[in-house]
Amino acid sequence: MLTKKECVAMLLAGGQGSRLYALTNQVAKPAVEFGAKNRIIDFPLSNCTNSGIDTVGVLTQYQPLVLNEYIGNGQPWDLDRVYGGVHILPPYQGKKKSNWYKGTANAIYQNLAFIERYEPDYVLILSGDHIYKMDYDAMLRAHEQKNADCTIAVLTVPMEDASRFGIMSMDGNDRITEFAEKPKQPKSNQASMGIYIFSFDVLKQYLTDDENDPESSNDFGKDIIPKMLADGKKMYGYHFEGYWKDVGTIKSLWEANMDLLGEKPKFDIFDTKQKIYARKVGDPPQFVGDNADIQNSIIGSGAEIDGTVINSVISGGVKIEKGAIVRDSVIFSNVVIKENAIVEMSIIDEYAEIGRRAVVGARGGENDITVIARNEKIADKTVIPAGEMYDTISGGAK
Amino acid sequence: MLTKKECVAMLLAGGQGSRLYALTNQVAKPAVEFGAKNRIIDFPLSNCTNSGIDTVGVLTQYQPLVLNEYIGNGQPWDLDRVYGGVHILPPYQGKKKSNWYKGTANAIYQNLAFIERYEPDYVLILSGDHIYKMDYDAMLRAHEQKNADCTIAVLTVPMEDASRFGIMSMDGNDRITEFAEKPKQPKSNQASMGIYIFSFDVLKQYLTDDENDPESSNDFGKDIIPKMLADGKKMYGYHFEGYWKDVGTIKSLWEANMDLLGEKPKFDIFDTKQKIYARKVGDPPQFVGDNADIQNSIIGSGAEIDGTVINSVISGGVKIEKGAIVRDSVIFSNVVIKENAIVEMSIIDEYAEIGRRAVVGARGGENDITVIARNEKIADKTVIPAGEMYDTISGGAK
Amino acid sequence: MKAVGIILSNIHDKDIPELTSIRSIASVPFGGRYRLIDFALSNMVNSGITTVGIVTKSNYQSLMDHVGSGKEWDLVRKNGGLFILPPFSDNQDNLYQTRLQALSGIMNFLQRCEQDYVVIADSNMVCNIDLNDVMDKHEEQKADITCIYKEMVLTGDEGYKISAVKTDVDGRVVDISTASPMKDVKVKSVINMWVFNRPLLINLIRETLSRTSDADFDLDMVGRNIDKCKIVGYAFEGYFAWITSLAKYFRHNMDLLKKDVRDELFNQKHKYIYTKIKDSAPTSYRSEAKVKNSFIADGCVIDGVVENSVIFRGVTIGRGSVVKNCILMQDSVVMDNVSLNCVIADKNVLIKHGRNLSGCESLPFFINKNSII
Amino acid sequence: MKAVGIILSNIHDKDIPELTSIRSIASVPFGGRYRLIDFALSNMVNSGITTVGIVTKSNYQSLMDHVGSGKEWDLVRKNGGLFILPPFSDNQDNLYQTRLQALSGIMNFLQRCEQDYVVIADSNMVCNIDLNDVMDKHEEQKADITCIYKEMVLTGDEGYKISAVKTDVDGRVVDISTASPMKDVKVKSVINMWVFNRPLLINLIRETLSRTSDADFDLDMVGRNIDKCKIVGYAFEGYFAWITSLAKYFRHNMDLLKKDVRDELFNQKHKYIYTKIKDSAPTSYRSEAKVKNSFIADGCVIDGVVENSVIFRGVTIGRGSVVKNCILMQDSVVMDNVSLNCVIADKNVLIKHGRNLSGCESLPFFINKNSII
Repeated sequence: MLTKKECVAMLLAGGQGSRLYALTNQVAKPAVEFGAKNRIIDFPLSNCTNSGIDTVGVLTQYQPLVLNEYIGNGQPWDLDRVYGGVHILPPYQGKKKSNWYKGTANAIYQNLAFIERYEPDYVLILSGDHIYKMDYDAMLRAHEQKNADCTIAVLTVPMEDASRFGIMSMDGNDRITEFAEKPKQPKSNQASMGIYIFSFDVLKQYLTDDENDPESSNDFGKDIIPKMLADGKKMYGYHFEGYWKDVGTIKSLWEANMDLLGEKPKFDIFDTKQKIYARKVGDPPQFVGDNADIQNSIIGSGAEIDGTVINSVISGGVKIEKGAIVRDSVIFSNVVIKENAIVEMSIIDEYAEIGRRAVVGARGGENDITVIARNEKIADKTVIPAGEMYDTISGGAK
Repeated sequence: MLTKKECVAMLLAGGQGSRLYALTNQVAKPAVEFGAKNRIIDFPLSNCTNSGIDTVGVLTQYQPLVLNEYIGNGQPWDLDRVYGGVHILPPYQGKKKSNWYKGTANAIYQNLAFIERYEPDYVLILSGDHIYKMDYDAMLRAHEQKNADCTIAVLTVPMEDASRFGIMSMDGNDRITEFAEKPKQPKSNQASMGIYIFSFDVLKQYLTDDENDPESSNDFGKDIIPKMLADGKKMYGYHFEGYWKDVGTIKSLWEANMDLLGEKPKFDIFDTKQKIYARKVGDPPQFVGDNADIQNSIIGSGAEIDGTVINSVISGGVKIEKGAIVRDSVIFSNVVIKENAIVEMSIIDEYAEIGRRAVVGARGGENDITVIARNEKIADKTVIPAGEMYDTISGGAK
Repeated sequence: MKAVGIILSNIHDKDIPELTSIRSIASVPFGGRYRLIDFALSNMVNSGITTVGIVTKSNYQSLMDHVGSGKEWDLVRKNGGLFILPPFSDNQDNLYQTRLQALSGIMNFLQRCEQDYVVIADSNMVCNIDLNDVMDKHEEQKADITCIYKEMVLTGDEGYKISAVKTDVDGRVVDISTASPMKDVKVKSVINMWVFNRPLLINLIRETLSRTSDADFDLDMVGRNIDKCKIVGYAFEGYFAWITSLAKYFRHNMDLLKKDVRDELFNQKHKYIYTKIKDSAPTSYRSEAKVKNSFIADGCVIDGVVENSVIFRGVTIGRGSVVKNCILMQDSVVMDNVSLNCVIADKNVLIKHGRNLSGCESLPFFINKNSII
Repeated sequence: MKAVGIILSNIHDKDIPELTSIRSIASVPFGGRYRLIDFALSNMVNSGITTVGIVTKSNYQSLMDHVGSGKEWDLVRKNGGLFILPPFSDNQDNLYQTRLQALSGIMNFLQRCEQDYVVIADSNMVCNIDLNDVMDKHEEQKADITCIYKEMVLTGDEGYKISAVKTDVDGRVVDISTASPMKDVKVKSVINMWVFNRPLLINLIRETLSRTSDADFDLDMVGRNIDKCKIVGYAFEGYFAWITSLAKYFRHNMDLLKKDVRDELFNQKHKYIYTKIKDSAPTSYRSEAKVKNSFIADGCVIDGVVENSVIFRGVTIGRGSVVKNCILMQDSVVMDNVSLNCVIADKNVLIKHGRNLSGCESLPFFINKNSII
């Protein structure tokens, strides 16, 4: 088992995720809840496990306490390996200098020693804010088969969204011929998913060169990929088909949760072949009371529901009291919604409490999602208007 | 098991340990090897385990890679608990500010959220650079019995050394009446071992006040302890009898290793009641060859000895070839000492190689210990004079 | 670290043949996601016991699958942890029949432990007990043996003999006797949870068995030593369910629909009941779901009516179906337009379109594991 | 994840009664700190096998103590991991006698696995084999079965029947036969390590046992299907020791004093042999120690002469004592002025002052566990 690892995954979990506003004032983005029983980071971690990759470095520097505690020894993802497994990689002080991570490429550069320990042939670079199920092993086999220097996962996006992505042009053999980060005039609708496989020797060389370049912003999309392309390295696209969503905004996070609902959900988390693991302990089954009315919703363990729940995603340990109505909303764990309260088109963060007859949000456009931050208490009969980011504790507003 | 923890231990492992020179150029002090099969941090960690404390925060910020890897999931110390266990606590960026640890007290302050998670009654503060076996539980019971705010472990030191320690005066009931950090004119020979138990509510208050005090150096010995004493808090000494050694210098590290040798060693690591655990995998037994002559030495697993070893401490995986002589020395793991080389009064760091007929160090005073840094290759027939710190790789010299 | 736990996994296998023909009583599913042994095991680890031996005899493959390495109970440990104690090889034809014989088979284990106390528990019961409190009282009173009892009014249909103790004003046990249960009699019933000083237990087992090989634990080992040892009683006041027949299995699952029972068993901080993690998806309520007063585990897909039922993980209930007063175990599938009342379906049962099955509370309709109906 | 490993822990218990009266052959101590099963188990995990079933029958408490949760082999896993497979309860009086019966007892386990291949190994052998290479060749050749064999010259004293294969130019097995060993005959000996396609194995076991209940694995199951299945041979070229008698146990422990044997078994990067961690202190050589050509585990205290010996963990050798050509197992104590030659001391033996014990290589002097001499 102290064997060399064919592939090491490096998960960039460092960003503050400021477009998630109140939800990331106290936790890092990958630690935000998703889909009634997961946190966002469960998706890349479970994908690794399901793809046979058992060595993962998680690069963190922003508000890592909840994330560190959640990842812990990696056991829920079967990543508590004697050799390999999941490692949290914070910034550190060296003999000569001490640096916070400057950019995505610099974060990997600072942890080259970690990677080298496992003598990998390949390094897989992942982000901590995407919801999808993917077999990285198939991508790895494609990389290997084409003897590529770098393989980038590619998704076809609507042309009108293309300018928000890194956009590629490829030849008939999927070799990348052009790459533009967030182009104003996109030449194609083939978007980078921010998932890269590099042959390790090539990556090491480029990261080292990049580090020595004072002009560089030390970013994969802006610096490393364009430089490699300019140098004529063998870079290929790997076409991904299936559900993929960047949940970097309130709207997209809400949408992705809604995508779990319905008879034929856009994203099927009930598929038992590619399980998404989560750290869970001690929750009993959910209890549904005499006054409950639940439709088209998913609910996590330990919840106690005695109110009306429609088109919503309810995490474990949530209490929804008699007469309360929750509609088109996402309720994170351990939230209490008291009698006759109404919650619509909202995301309620962990441990918040909505008082009796309070009204949070309103039916309306998906650009007007209401957010209640972690630990907030909404007093009885309070009205929180649609689109508000309610966050008195860490003091942020929209 | 998701139970509240009576006591959480916080281990200060952050220091660079600059007085260990070449030995800590690439690793943090607690990761330095000791006693043929341990690293320094094994001692406080094993003491915790043997004292029934299963929740330990390790505060690191300097060169933590080797230390992080070594601690890993905590399994060797039975600290891979589902709830609790050992956690590495690096500095991190918060929403408003991002800080490296400023001092020992600030390091704990920044991790109050970690401690609070376990709702402890008491917090045990430990250092990562002391060699000793101690039953913290007995100290905890004393703290509890006296209903103390703070209990400090106390050692009787020779009067002439007293000015190097925090020195206490105590009344007949062991209540501390005076405390002076490294006094020029020590009033007693009762020295603080840098091991504190605090009642958590008191500690929290003092750390918060200390953080708000711009004049403070945020240090336990210099700020927190004197402040508490001035406020008339109930502070008691807890007398420790037994072996204890601060291994913060080359000389003391060498001495502590020598203390393991002899028919009746000053420090008995053979005592199986208080085992000191270590992370070890895959090493076979040691092999002693036809030409070996080993006397008064201890040797770790996987070593291959075909030379002469006298009064020395030899770690696992070390190779000592035919005709080589090692005397009064400490050899860290995976060192190779080639045929007919001579090593005397030296500490050879991990993975170094001593060439054929090379001569390292000389018999002489214990102030002239020779040190060869990690990974160094000493060419055949080279002479490294007594007292030299040989470190070409990270470029340090004495 | 002061006590070692011993759980007897097979003692009551004969009580519910429907459920135990394919598994030990310890691994009988209960309450939507648990197995009976989860209660004894969680009670022990919640009180800081980190060495637990499970005495097995037969049919223990499903038990081993469930407890695995002990990870879910934090019992993967260098020192101590979880031990499955299989029967001895030289005794294959003559497996233990009595509680005492079972314990004598693990004498080596009991001797090698270094803990002061042994906590013994059966695995046919459901409760959330603070064993720390029991041990604290045991220590305070300097007892040799603590007998945990539950004051209960017998119903006369217990269906087995009950040992009852009498205690004096100091709580010391002065009598222990066994009798067939009589209706409406109030007794301090021994609930087969004990704390022993370890060396004493070892001696008592040896001594008792040396006289009679099929000696009774309660009467012969404890009862005959009432004068010689300090035996104190500990009254357990909380919810206690003894799973001793299919009807009781049904009734006590239904107890979980009461908030006070659920809160006591599952919602006490620091005293959770742990079980094997299955990584199921959340439960999905479809547009035709109408669920009332039910206890529902993860990973279910519900598109019908469910009332007063306990639904295990991964159950599917089709559109137009009506499930009332049922216990449906893991991965059972109820297709469309089915009507079920007072049914217990073991794991992985398939109930086809339009079936109408109905039992009653005292005799629930039982469907074997893997059946297709 | 493509293969599941099966280790048979009891098949050879009768071969070395001295060592196996109190343990299975799998848990016989070997080489200073190992147990025999460490080799089969480490070979499997080193080749990426993460689901291993150990088939047990009797006397497996010491084996379970040794492998524990499987942590030392990184086999504590959510998916897969280590499984102890005890005999079935309905079969207590009639435990398996043959390899095929043993495998038929774990049919459920074999069926529930999802891996493509099954790697089967005995536990009475010492080698460090790259099973990945075996599996790669199995795949490349699209084999149904791979038979790992070792070309060896028989000594005539093997003391048991040996199955030998013949292979054609393509490496395909064309014949398998069993015969009593004859001196100086060179054969391709079956070493009881096999790779099977899993569904095929399940069918073959069923089919073979349905005809003859005590059918032979090599001759009946494999031999009779040589034409129907593609069975290829894999020649293992490395060091291979079969521990089949006390004399061989002695001889193969002594093999470890050879550098090439040690290097092959223990010093191959990424192919370590794992064993239970005991947290011993380092070994201490006192002032009168004179040690030559010996293999010495941790935690020993040596103040005498030791030559050509294998010394297990925690052994003490007193001043003035001379230990030559010996195997001293864990925690044995040799007091002062003792002389030992060709002695095998089982665990925890105490040899008192001044004793002089001597065996010879073909008949080592054996001392039972816990003896005081």
